[in-house]
Amino acid sequence: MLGLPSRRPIPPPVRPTRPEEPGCAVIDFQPTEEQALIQETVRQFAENEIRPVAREFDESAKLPEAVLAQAHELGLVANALPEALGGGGERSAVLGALIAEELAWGDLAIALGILSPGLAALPITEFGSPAQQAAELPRWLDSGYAPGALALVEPHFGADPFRPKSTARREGDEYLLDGAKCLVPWQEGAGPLLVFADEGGTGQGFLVPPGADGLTASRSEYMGIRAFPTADLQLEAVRVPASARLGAEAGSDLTAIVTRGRVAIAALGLGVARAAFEVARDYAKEREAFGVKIAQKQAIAFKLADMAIEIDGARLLTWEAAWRLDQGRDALREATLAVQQVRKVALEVADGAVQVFGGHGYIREYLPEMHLRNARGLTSFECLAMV
Amino acid sequence: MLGLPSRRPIPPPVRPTRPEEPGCAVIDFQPTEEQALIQETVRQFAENEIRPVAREFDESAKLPEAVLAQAHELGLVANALPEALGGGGERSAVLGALIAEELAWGDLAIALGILSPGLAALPITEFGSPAQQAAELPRWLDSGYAPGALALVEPHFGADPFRPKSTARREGDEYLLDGAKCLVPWQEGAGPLLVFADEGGTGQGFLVPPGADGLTASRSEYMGIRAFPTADLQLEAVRVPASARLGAEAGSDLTAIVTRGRVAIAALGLGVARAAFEVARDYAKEREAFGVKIAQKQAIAFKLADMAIEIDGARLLTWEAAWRLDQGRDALREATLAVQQVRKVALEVADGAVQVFGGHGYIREYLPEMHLRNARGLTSFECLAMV
Amino acid sequence: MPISFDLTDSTSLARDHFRAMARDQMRPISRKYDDQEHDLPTEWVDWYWRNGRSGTPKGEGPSDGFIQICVQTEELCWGDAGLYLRTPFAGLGGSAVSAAGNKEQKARFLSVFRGDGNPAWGAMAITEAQAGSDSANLLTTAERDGDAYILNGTKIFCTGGEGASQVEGGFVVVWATVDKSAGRGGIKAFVVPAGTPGMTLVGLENKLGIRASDTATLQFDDCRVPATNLLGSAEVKKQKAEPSASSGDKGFKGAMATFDASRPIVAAMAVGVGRAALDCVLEELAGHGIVARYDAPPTELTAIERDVMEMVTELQAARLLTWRAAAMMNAGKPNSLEASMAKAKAGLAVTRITQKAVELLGPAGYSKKLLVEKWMRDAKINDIYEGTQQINQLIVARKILDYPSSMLR
Amino acid sequence: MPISFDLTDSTSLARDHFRAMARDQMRPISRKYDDQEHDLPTEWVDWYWRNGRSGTPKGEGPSDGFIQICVQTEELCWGDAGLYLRTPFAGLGGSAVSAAGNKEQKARFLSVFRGDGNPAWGAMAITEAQAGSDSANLLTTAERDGDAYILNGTKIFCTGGEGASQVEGGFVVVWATVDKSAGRGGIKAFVVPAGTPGMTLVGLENKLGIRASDTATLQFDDCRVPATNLLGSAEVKKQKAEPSASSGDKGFKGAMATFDASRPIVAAMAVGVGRAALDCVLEELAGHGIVARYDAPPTELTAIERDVMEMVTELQAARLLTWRAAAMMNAGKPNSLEASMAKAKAGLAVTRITQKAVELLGPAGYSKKLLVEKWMRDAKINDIYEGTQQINQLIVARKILDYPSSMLR
Repeated sequence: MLGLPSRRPIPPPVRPTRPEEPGCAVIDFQPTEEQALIQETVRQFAENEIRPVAREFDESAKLPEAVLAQAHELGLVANALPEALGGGGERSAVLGALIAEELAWGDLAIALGILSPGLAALPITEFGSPAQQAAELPRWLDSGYAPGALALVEPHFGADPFRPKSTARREGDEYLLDGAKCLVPWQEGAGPLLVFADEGGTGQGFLVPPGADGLTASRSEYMGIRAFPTADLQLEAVRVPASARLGAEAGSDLTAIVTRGRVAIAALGLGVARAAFEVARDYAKEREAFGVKIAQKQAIAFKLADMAIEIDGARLLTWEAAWRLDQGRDALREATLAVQQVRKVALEVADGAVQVFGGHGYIREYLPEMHLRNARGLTSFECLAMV
Repeated sequence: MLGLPSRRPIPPPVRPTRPEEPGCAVIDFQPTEEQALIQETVRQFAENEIRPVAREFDESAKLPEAVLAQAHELGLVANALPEALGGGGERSAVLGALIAEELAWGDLAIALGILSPGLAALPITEFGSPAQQAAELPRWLDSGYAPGALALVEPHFGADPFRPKSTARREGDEYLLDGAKCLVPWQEGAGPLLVFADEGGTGQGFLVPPGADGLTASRSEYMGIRAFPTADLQLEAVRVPASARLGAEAGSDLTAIVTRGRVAIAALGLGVARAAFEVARDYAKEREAFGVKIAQKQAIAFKLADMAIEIDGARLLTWEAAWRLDQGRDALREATLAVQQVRKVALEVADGAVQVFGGHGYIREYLPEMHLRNARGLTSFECLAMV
Repeated sequence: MPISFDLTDSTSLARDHFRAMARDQMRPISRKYDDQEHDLPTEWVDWYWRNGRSGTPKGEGPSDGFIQICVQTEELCWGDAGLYLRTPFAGLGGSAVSAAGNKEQKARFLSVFRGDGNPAWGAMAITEAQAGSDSANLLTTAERDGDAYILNGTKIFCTGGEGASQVEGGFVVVWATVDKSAGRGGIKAFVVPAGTPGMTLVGLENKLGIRASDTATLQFDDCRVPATNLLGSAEVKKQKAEPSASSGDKGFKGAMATFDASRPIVAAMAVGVGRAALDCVLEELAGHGIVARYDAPPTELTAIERDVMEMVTELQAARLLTWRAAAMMNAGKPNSLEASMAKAKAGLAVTRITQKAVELLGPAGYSKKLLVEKWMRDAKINDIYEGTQQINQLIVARKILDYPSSMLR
Repeated sequence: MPISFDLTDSTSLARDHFRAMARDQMRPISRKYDDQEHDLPTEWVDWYWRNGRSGTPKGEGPSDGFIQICVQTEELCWGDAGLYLRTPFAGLGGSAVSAAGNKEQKARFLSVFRGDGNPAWGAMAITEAQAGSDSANLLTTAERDGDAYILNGTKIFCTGGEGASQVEGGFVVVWATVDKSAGRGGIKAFVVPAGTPGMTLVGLENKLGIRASDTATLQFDDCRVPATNLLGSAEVKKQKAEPSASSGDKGFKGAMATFDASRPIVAAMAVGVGRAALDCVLEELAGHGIVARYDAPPTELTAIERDVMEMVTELQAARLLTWRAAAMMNAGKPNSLEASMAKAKAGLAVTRITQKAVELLGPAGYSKKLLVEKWMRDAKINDIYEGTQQINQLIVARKILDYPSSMLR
């Protein structure tokens, strides 16, 4: 088990001491030693455990349970949950971004599977009432992997994460939920789904049991990210108690959740882009044409250079957004710009990797076609709050 | 004088016999023999007369009168004016596009000077009442060059050619014009300006004498297209007789004028792009670095290939829009797409030419920097109705 | 002829004909044969062989020639590019026979495609594992042995290779060297009929897209074909000649001439796939009241409108470049430059258009409920085969710079 | 140190200080010295020499080192990149002396810039007409003659070359070969003080932008400098070593190390120009109530909003890559890769940003009434000097591929 003795071995990230005062820290772009250790651990996990099975589970369109269980042992999600309940009590968006990139460098779909507990657990940690935290969080602190699910994305054209069309209507001690969702992570053993719906003009989250009356789910297939199972949901007059509202009376802040989701997608996208870049670079150094390695051709070499530059630029934007979250500052702007840039870069890099591979880029014996399919999915998978 | 005996020697373009029936002609992308002859004549004129003075007049920011006079002898504009008044009676947007590209290949600013008579003459030809045609058009059929001016572009942010903010208000037998215009061609000896203003929700043209009371003009300087003098206009309660309305009671169709303007700008832009491409190609074949011609470097060679492809693609889009105009079909969509594409391509090609030249691209001893300044102006110079 | 953009009467009718065929015969089974990779799409193959081969309506007036072929190809690939490539026809192998074969060879190999027998396929086998686009550097050998040649080597990425090698009546045009020391001059094309002993179907690729199409690896072990199956001259020219469509040599140059003819068609295929995706986006947007305004005030134009305008522009530029290359073939002019321009532009344009279409349609675009995600996967092949984007840029660059391949690689 | 994006207290204060300087001292004369090309901008030169060289406020806490230099540079180039380059300071020549000179040389050549005399300039002369970025292939020679070197050759594109060669106290660092047969190993740097006989100002370029800056052609005819003006070792290493910042050789490698230090600064210059244009656009848009909405519904986002978001993103990516390269210098880490990444990204990003800014502002943006058109012209130099876009791509490519220059040219 990766040389790590137990779960939650991860040391707490260093928090800046004066988070709201500019000028307190020297600009630096290096993870701390502790972060670098975790990053390296996750990278090795991605290389040794995720990569060997990534293609197989893309073809079979399911998650590798053994890998999820191993990942759970690393405590990647649990470390961010409250200490009082047995979690690590240390939530850092920067560290989350580092972890997400490494996992997605292994494989995007499996990374989503590994991090999916955070989809519900992290919003509950941030906004849940004490009762909700006590009731729901322990499942993710148990000895085994437990999935989590967030129903945020809606299937209609022009869907807007800030303004869900699904509705929540208060009726006495209950809420009635109506609407449709898609791309809802859907695995056996999931606890309540965290469903976002419009309640009088703002989006609020509701904890809905997967078996609730009026809730129907159907598996949906996508071009990429195939190993990560998701469902389309229909909600027709689904009743939940008023206490199921995330944050109970206080409610929750959808903008904060979307912001974190964008940082998470950005970080995951960096992993896809870096993986595609590396595979293209290595192939270009091996493959010969016209008597030289194709990497010696300017058209290929410059393309690789551009990939490297754009990936690094996008990573710094992502880290900046994550750092702002850790500082407690508003980060919607930075997160939005970062995720837009990463989506663009990841798609271009993956597409470029296919080009570098030429005919081999088009066949499923090699990785670039999978990177391309996965990279394109970063746009559809809006808002997965995983950091 | 170019071997052409007199003005208006240009044979009439071949008009399709069944303009409104699809299926009557075979798709072809070759000018007719007559068109090709004119095209070649204009190209030689551009090479021999325009190019040698282009840099000098860019620096001095005025038009070369001798060249304008020579161009007038070619009858490029007069050919499109009504036969009854002594014109050629043959207006063809395709031929206009061919001519505009060649002239702008010589130099964009001088091309605008040469074609500027068309700015007023062509709308009057198309929409002018018999009285307006008889009164105004002869000036452009005279033995000497006479400028023309169109006041269409407005200086405010987000200006919309279809919805002028300048206004025309009927008062008895007169119109009162108010507003501001910019990029109005401004040469000595211009006849009435054709000023577009909003009259009860539609844009209408008005023939305004340059010396009208309430009209003030100030010369404005731009980054490029410097040899072509333009003015900012202020109109404050400028009074013109009701008969000065273009098309008199019938009025005119601003959409048609803007559409033709977009085709003209597209064609001019192609000339700029082609000139920049050729100068970059030739330099790349001459200049050595690291022991080979820089054109032998894939990074340069592929850039040149992309330029050539994009220019040809944009030219076909432009010709399609022009051809639709000649067929009497609606062409706003095609003209808009063509001009947008040409603007993008011309800027990229000119910028690429600067890159190919490296340090030499940045100095005014070489042409690319002028192409770059001129290409950027294609966006500002909206709607010059010259085809 | 003057500049004109109207299809002829005949081509307009043909367009409608093939559009209906694409809509009614191909689209309904698109998803099925994307899922069932490697299965023969019998509905389409049988229908096309019985009904699709004839009956193209003829209109009044002149013919558009190669433009009509481009238009038909666009329509069928608007239907389904994978099924199009699996259509029982002579394919690139047929183009090679047409371009480089003699009269007897044309009759012998192509008549089956006009006959009443069972469906048949033709294919071309050039690419080898060690030489992607470096087609002068082939390892497959053809050794003269009496009145026959003996082929040895392995070909990959052979589009249509399963049908052409396995089903009676079909054939594979195999490029091999008769004299490695002669470089390009030693490369010749041989027609290997389906079922010839020594030709083995080694495998089929699992692909990103065009999954209904069979991309084969073919192995040749002492595969013996009559010398009369050699296309073009047997003579080996030692000088390193540049490939040219106008040359009389039908060996390597013949292959290149085949590309000059086939690249506009491949570009038309790309345009078809791109248009499928664009049509889907336009329809969806129209359903929500969104139509690109070409007279929109600059500050009000939406990002989606601009995306759509760019997609429309790129597609039309690709189409017009394709038609220009075809029109030059009609006029009998050399069109290597224009064909490669069209191919390079179309491959890139539709890659972008289809990728954008998936994005614009949100989760639905990414899902298998629509075909847009399939078109994105299908489209990408156009940036790769028949010369990658980069190879076509290289060809264009050489032409515009007037450089031989020795000066620019 | 942890990942952090906050400026130190000192750097924040410095930023405000230089921003005010840029706004108050540079902006008012921007247009004047763009129009009056080749005139010395005396207002700025004198003001800077008297007031600008000292008095940068110091804050509490740690120093940002090179990041502060990048921030200051960004602010001044936000003011005016041409005037910035005309500022009386030691410039690239000074960087070369700092990087490759010994203690005595530093004292001898750099003290004037801290003194109370008249304004002085330093410059670097590398480029020659026949060799743009091919800096290993110089023709300028330095011949040893007793305790002196005799320089012969012509240098072009020497930024700041007029002031450095003509005004007392200044100097030009000239790159010349002492042994052509030794390739890069034979290239050495020599400090030529202003007014040295044999150094002639042949001409000044008329440029697209940064017109306040003097780009000189300098000719060296038997120009004699003491051997003690050679920077670094006189020893000629024959092997073709790769340039590296970490190497002890201060000849050609020293020049390259200078670039590693100067490229982040040049990138910061670019960011300053780009931000000037972006600020202008944002201000104009805000005046019309247009502010980019980061939570806009996807179908309502306007094309302008997306343009602005892209500009903001590209500029910030360029800035962060620049700061990263600077932070690595602070940490004493080799940063050739990161410096070239920053330079390549910043040059391209601000070229696009400023070009887009002109477009978004319509005729006003294109006119000389605003400075945006000037910034577009100024910005383009960043894609060209200190290594073009292409040269920096080449350096990045070699690093990521781990190729020596012999394998990738």
